Amino acid sequence: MVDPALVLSSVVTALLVGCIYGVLTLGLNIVFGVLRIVNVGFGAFVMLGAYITYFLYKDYGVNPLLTIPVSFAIGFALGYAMYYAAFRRLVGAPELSTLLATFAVGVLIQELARIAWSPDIRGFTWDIGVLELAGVRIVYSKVVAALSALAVVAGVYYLFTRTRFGLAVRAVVQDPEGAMVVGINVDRIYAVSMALGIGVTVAGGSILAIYLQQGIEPYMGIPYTLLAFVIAVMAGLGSILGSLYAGILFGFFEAASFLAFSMIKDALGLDILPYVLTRSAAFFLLLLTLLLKPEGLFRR
Amino acid sequence: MASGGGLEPLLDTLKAAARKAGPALAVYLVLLAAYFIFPERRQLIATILFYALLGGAFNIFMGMTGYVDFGYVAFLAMGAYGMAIAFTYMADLGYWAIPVGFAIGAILASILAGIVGGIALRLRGAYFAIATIGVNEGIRFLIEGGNLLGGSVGLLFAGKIKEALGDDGFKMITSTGSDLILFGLAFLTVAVTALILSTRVGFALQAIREDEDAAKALGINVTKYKLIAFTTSAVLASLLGATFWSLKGNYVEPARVFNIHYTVEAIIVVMLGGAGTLLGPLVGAVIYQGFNFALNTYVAPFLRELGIHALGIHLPIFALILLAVIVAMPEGIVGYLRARVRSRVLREVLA
Amino acid sequence: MPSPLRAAASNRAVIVLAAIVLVAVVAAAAILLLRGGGGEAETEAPQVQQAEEKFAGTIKIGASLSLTGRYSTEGTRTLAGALAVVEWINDNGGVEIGGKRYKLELIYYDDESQPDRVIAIVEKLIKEDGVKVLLAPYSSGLTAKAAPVAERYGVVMVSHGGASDKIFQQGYKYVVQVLTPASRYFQSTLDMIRKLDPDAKRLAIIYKESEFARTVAEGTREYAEKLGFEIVFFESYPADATDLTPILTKLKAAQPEIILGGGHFKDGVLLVKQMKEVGIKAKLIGILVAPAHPDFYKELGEIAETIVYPSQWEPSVKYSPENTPPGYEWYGPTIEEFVEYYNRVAAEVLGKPDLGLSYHAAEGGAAVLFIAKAIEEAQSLDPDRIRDAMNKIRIYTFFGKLQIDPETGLQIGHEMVVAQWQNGKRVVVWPEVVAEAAPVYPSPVWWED
Amino acid sequence: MELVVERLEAGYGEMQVLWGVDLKVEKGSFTVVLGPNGAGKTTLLRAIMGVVRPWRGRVVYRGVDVTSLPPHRKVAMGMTLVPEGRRLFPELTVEENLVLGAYSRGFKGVEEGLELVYRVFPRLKERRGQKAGTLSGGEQQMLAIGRALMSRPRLLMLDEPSQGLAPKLAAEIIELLARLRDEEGLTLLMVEQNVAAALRRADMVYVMEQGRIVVSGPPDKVASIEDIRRAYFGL
Amino acid sequence: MAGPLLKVENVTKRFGGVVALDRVSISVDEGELVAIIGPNGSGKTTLFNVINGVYRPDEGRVYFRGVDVTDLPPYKRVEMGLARTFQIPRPWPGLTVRENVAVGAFFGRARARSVSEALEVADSVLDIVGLSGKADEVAARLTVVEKKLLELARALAMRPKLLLLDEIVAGMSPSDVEKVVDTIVRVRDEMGIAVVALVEHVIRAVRRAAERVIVLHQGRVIAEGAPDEVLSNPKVVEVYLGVTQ
Repeated sequence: MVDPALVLSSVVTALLVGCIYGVLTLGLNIVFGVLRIVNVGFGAFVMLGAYITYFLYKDYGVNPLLTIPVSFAIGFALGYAMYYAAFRRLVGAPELSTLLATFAVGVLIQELARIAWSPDIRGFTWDIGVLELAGVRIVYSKVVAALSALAVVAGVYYLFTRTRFGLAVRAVVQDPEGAMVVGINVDRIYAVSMALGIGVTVAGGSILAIYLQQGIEPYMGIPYTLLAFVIAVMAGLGSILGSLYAGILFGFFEAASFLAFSMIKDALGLDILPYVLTRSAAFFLLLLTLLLKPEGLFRR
Repeated sequence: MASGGGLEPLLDTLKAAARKAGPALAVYLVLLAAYFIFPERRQLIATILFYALLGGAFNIFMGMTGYVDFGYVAFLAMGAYGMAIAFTYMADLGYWAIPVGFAIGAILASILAGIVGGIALRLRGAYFAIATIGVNEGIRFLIEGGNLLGGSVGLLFAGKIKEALGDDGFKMITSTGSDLILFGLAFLTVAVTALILSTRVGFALQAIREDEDAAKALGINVTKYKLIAFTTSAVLASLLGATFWSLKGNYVEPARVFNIHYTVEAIIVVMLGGAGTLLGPLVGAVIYQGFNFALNTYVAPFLRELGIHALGIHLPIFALILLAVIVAMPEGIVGYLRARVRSRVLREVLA
Repeated sequence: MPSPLRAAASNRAVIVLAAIVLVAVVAAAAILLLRGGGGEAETEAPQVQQAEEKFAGTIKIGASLSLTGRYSTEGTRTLAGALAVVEWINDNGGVEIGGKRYKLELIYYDDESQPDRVIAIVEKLIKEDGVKVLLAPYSSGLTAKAAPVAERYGVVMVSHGGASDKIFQQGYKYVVQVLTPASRYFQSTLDMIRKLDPDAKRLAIIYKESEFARTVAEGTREYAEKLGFEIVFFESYPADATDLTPILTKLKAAQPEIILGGGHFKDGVLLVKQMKEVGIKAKLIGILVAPAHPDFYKELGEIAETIVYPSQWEPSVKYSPENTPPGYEWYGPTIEEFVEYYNRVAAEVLGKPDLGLSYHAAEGGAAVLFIAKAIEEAQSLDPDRIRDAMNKIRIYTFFGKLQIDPETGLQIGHEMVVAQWQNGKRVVVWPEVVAEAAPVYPSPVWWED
Repeated sequence: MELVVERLEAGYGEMQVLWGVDLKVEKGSFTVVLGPNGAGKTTLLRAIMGVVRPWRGRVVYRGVDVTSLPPHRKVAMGMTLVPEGRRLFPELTVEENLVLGAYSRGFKGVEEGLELVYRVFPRLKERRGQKAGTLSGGEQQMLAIGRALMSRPRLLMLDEPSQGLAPKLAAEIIELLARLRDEEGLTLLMVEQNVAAALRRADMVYVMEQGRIVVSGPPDKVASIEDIRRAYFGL
Repeated sequence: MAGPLLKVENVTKRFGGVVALDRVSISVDEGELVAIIGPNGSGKTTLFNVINGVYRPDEGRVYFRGVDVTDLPPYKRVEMGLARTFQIPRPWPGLTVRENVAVGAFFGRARARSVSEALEVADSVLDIVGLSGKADEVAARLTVVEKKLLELARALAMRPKLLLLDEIVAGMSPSDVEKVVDTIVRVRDEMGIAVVALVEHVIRAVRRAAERVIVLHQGRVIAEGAPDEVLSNPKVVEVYLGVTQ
C-alpha cells in the first residue's frame, strides 16, 4: 500500500528540511541560551536573510552560497547594534518585557522591509541540477542548502566548545557574576552572543532561501518562528547540537506523521487533511516533550 | 467577628472591591456615555472595548501571576465557536441561542483551561509561554486537519442568526446589542478583577507572582490559585470572543480566531497600561486603538495630501514607541505613574 | 544620587508636567476621535463644491482596503484599479442624476488586513465621511466582517475581492458581488478540457488549506464529477508549508492526467516549482491565483511555461464594445483606457510607477463601474433604490459581463477566462470569443531535464 | 597603599546599603572586615570590585581612581574577588574553571598558573577533570580561591571563605591564605563572620554595622574585639 | 489534647546514598520553646523540611496535633497551625510590609474572611514585632533584620500552634539578637505558641531563651535536655564546637 518511492522521498526530504530547521532553531537557541531572551521577532531576521540572498543573486549575480556569509555579517552587526541600543537594559528583565521588545523589533524590521521592498512576493531560480536516485529526485540546491546548514551548526559548535571565547560564554551562562569577577566582560559576551545569534538567524534565512527559492516577502518568517519554538523546546532551549538533532528529528516526525495520517485517511475513508494534521501532531508532540522531558530531548 | 456572622466580612470585601473598581468603572461609564452621544464612533468605542477586555481578561492571569499565556487567544476562540455552534446547529432556540452560546463557549473554555492548566502550569517562564502556543496551534490545526466544525472554512452564520432572531433582531444583536453586551462584560471583568483583588485569592496570586516558592512553602496552595485565575481569565475571554467575534462578526474562521497576533495585542494593551492594575488595560486599549485609528484615518490621509506615500508608516512608528515604553517604563504607564505618585489617594485610584 | 528632598521636588515637577501633558493629549485625542463629522451625516444631498464648475457635486464611495499586512499586494492594486475607474468616469462627465453631473470620490483607509480594524473604518466611512456606497475590503474573511456593519446601516456594499459563496448565503440585503464566486473558478477550465480532450479522465486536485481554495476545490470536484472526470487525488496542504515534496510524491503516484489546484500566490509558486522538482508530468496543470501575477514567470522562468490558470480578468482579454453579447450594454472604459488610467494613477497618485497590473485592479474598477451604473439607473443615492437598480443591471465592461442574482447578490454574469503562459507571456485561451490564441494541449513534454 | 576606599556609598535600586565607608588596605597586609549579616560587608566588596556601581565616594587602587571601572578592567589591573557563594561554573570542569581565571590575562601564563594552584591545592589536581558542581564544599572553596589566583592578583578580596565549611576546614583555609600572603606577596582583604580564625591572622580589622565602619584598628589594639567575639558567638 | 503537639517518630531521610536523617525522634509540647542546634550539615534543615512537609521521609512518621501528617502537603499542615520562617528571608518584595503579613493572615489557621480583617490582623502583629513604622514600605526596601522580623510577623499572622524558626538570629548584631529573642519569648508567652528554633552559631540566644535543647550531629540526635546541661556535655563540646576551642 505504501509506495517505496514515497517513503524514500519522505526520508530524503525529512533529512534535508531537518537541517534547515536545525540551523534556524540554532539562531533562536543561541540568544536564549546565553541571554535568556526568547526572540519572538525571529521571523523578521529570517526574512532579512532571504532578501539578502535574493537581491545579491538577482541583481548582482552573486552565487547564493556566498550570500550566506554576507547575511551572517549583516545579522551580526545588526544583533550587536540591537544589544547596545535596547537589549542591554533588558538582560535579566522579566520575560514579558523581552518577549515584547523582540516582538517590537520584529515588527519594525518587517514593516521597514515592506516599505522599502514592497509587500510583493519574490523568488528566484538557482538551478544546479537534479540527482535521480531510485526514482526519487533530489534537487542539488537543496542538498547544498542542507550542507551549508550543517556547516554553520558545526562552526557554532566549534566556537562554543573548542575555543576560549566559547569557554567564556559558557562561564557567563552558568554564573554571570562569577564570570564578572574572573575578568570576563560580561556585557561584551552578551553583545557578541546576541550578534552571533542574530547572525546565524539571518544566515539561516539565506539558507532557507536557497532551499526554497520562493515566497520571499516581508512576513515570510512568521510561520518559522512558531516552528523554531517547537524545535527549540525539543532540542532543549539553549542547546546547540540539540538544535540540529531536533530539527532533523522534527523533519522525520513530519514525514512519518504525514504518511501515517495519509494511510488512516485512505484506509478509513475519512475526510481529514493529513498534511494539516501533521502540524497539529507536531504541537501536541511539543506539549508531550514539555511534560515528560522539559529540559529537551538532547540535553546532556 | 464577635457576632461570628458571615455578613460583616462579606460587606467588608464588597466595600473594598467597590473602592478598587471605582475608577475603572467610572471610565467605562464615560465611554458608555460617549457611545450614545457620538453614534458615528460606536464601532471605534466597541473596538476599544474589545481591546480593553482583551487586555483586562488577560491581565487577571498574567498581571496577577506573572505567567505569560501566549495561547490565550484560544480561549476567545472557544467562546466564538461556542456561540457559532449555538446558532449554526440550534437556530430554532431563537433568543435562547445567545445564552446557550455563551454557556457552550464558557464550558469549552473552562475545560481547555483545566487541561492546559493541569499540564502547562507546572512549567515556568518561557516554557509555559511556548507550551501555550503549542496548545493554541495544536487545536487550530486539529480543527482544520480533522475537518471539524467547518474545518478551515469555519462557520459563517449571519444567515442563521437572521433565522433565529429575524431581520430586526439580527440588526440589533450585531450592532447595539453586542456593543451593550460588551459594556456588560466590561463591568463584569472589572467587578471580577476587583473582587479577586479584595479577597484572599488576590493576595495569594500576588504572593505567587512575587515569589512562587516562598508562597508554596508558606502554605499557599499555589496550584489551586493559579488555576482559579487561569480559569477566570479563560471564561471572561470566551465571553468576549463569543460577543465580539460571533455575535458581532458572525464569522468564525480558525486561521483568525487562533491568531497569536491577538495574544500579542493583549500583551501590548496590558503592558502599555500596566500589568496587574485595573485601569491599565483600559488605558492601554484607549492609547493603542486611539493612536492607531487617528494615525490611520487622519494622519495618513493628511500625509497623502502632502504627497507622502508611506503606506502603513504608523506600524514601524508604533513598534518604536512600544520598544521605548518597554525599555523606559517596564511597569507600564499606569504602573509608572503609580510608582511615582506620592499622594495616597491618587495611588489608590491608579491601583 | 540627588538628595532625597531634591529628588522629591523634581519628581513632583515631573509628575505635574506629565499629568498636564497627559490631560492635554487625552483631551485633544478625545476631541479628535469622538467629534467626528456629525454635521455631515445629516446632509442628504450631495455636497456642492464650488471649485469644480463642471460638476454639481460629489458622490462619495467608501473603501476599507488592505494597504498593509498580508493582503497589501492585492489591496494596493485594488485601490489603483478603483481609482483609475473613478478618474475615467470623472473625465467622462461623471455620474448623472436628474440631469446634473456629479463627481465621484473614493474615500479609503488602510485596514492593515485586520478584521477588527475593518469594522471601525466602515462605520467611520458611513457615519462620518457620509459615503453612500461601499467597496468591500479585499478577501472573503474581511468582507464577512464588514458585511454586518453595512447591513445594519443599510448601505450597499460591493464585493470585488471576496469570492466566497458563503457570504451570499447569509441573506444580506445590501451586499452584492462583481466577481465570479469561488465555487465556479475552475468551471471554464474544465469546460475547455472537455472540449479539447474528451478522453481525459484522471483529475488530481491539490489546494491550500484556506476558505477560498477549499471552496474552489470542492466546487471543482463537484463540477468535474458532473463532467465525468475521475478524482484520483484530493488533498490540501497548510498555508505555510515549507516543503511540499511528500504530498507531491503522493500525487505523482496517483498518475493524474490533469492537475488543478493552488491557493494564493506564495504557495502557488512553490507548488509549481516543486512539481517540477518531483518530476510530475501531466497533460495540463491549472493553478489558482499565482500564475495571474506578472512575477510568476519572473520567478519560475521556463517552469511556468504552459501553466494554465483561471482568471477573473486579463489585460489581454478581448472584451470590447464590438463583441458585446446580446442582452448586455457596454459600459465604462475600454481595456486600453483602463490600463492607461491605471498606470497613471499608480505612478501619480500612489507613487508606485511599477505597480504591476493584475485582475485585482480590474475587480476594483469593475466594482466602481457597477456602482456608478446603479446610481445612474436609480437616479438617486438612496440605498434601497440603488440596490433595486443593481438587480436590473446587465452590463458588458472591460471586465466582462456583470449581472447579479437579485435574491442573494451573488455574481452570475461574470465568467472566468482561462489563460496560459506561452513563451513567457500570459495568453487568454478561453472562451474562444475573447481568446488571443489556442491553448497548448497537452502540454508538450511539460518539463524536460 | 594598595587600596583606599573613601566615603563609599552604594546600594540596590532605591535601597542604600553603604553609607560612606572609609577603608585602607596596606600593601602586603591581611585586612579583615567583620560584621553581622546585612551590615553591608558583601556590598562593600561588590562595590569595590564594581559588580555594583558605587553611588558616591572613591575607590583608589595603587594610586589610580578605579571607582567607575567595570570589573573586568579591575581584574586586569590585579584586583580579584572571591565572591560570596563562590560563583563557580558548575557545569565546567575544575581545570576549565581555573583556566577561565586567566581570562583577563588573555590566557597568558595558564601553565604556570595551574602549576601554582595545584601546588597549593593538590586536591584540585586530583579532580581536574571533574565538574565543579560535583565538588564538596571545601573543595569548591579551594577552587574559587584557585581560580582567583589564576589571574595573578596583587589584591585578593574574599567574601566569607569559611561560609558553609566545618570550623576546622575554615581555619585551614585561612591559614592557607596567610601563607599565600607571605609566599606570593599578596594583599588580602577579607570579609568574615568566623571571627576567631580570622582574628588570629589579621593585621588590621574593621567592624561594620548598618553600612558604616564602627570600629577599626589592629586586632590587639581594638579593645572591644573580645567583646565582639563574645557578642556574636556567645563563646 | 492528649500527647505532644508535634511528634517525629523514627524518621529517616536519604538523598541518594547520603543519610541526612537517621531514625530521628523528637517531640514538642504545646507552648514549649525548643532549640535544635548542630553544625552545618547535621541535618537540621532536612528535619525542618520533613516537619513542614517539603520532604517526605523515607521511613518514620510525623504527627502534628495528634494527626498523622506524614503524607499531607505543606499547605494542609499550615492550615492545621504550622508556620515557618526562612533562613534567608523571603518576603514578597513588591508587596508592602502590611500586605506581606496580610497574606499570612489569609492562610494558615487564621483564615481571615475579608481584606480589612486580614489587614487588622497584620497591623496587630506588626505591632507585636515592632514593625508598625514600616507597614507601608515595600518589603524589598527593608534591612535584613527587618526582613527577618517581617517573616516572623507573617508567620504569626497565621495564628500558628507551632512556629518553626530557621536561623532567625544568625548573623545579627548583639542588640538585634536580644531584641528578636525577647520578641519570640513574648510571643510564646502571650500567644501560647510552641516554638522550634534552628540555631547554628548563636548559642547565646539558645541559653537566653530555650527551655530544651536538641543537638543533631550527622543526622542523629546526640543530646537532649536543658541548655546548660547540654552545652556542657563533653560529647557536644567535642562534635559541635570542634577545633574552634
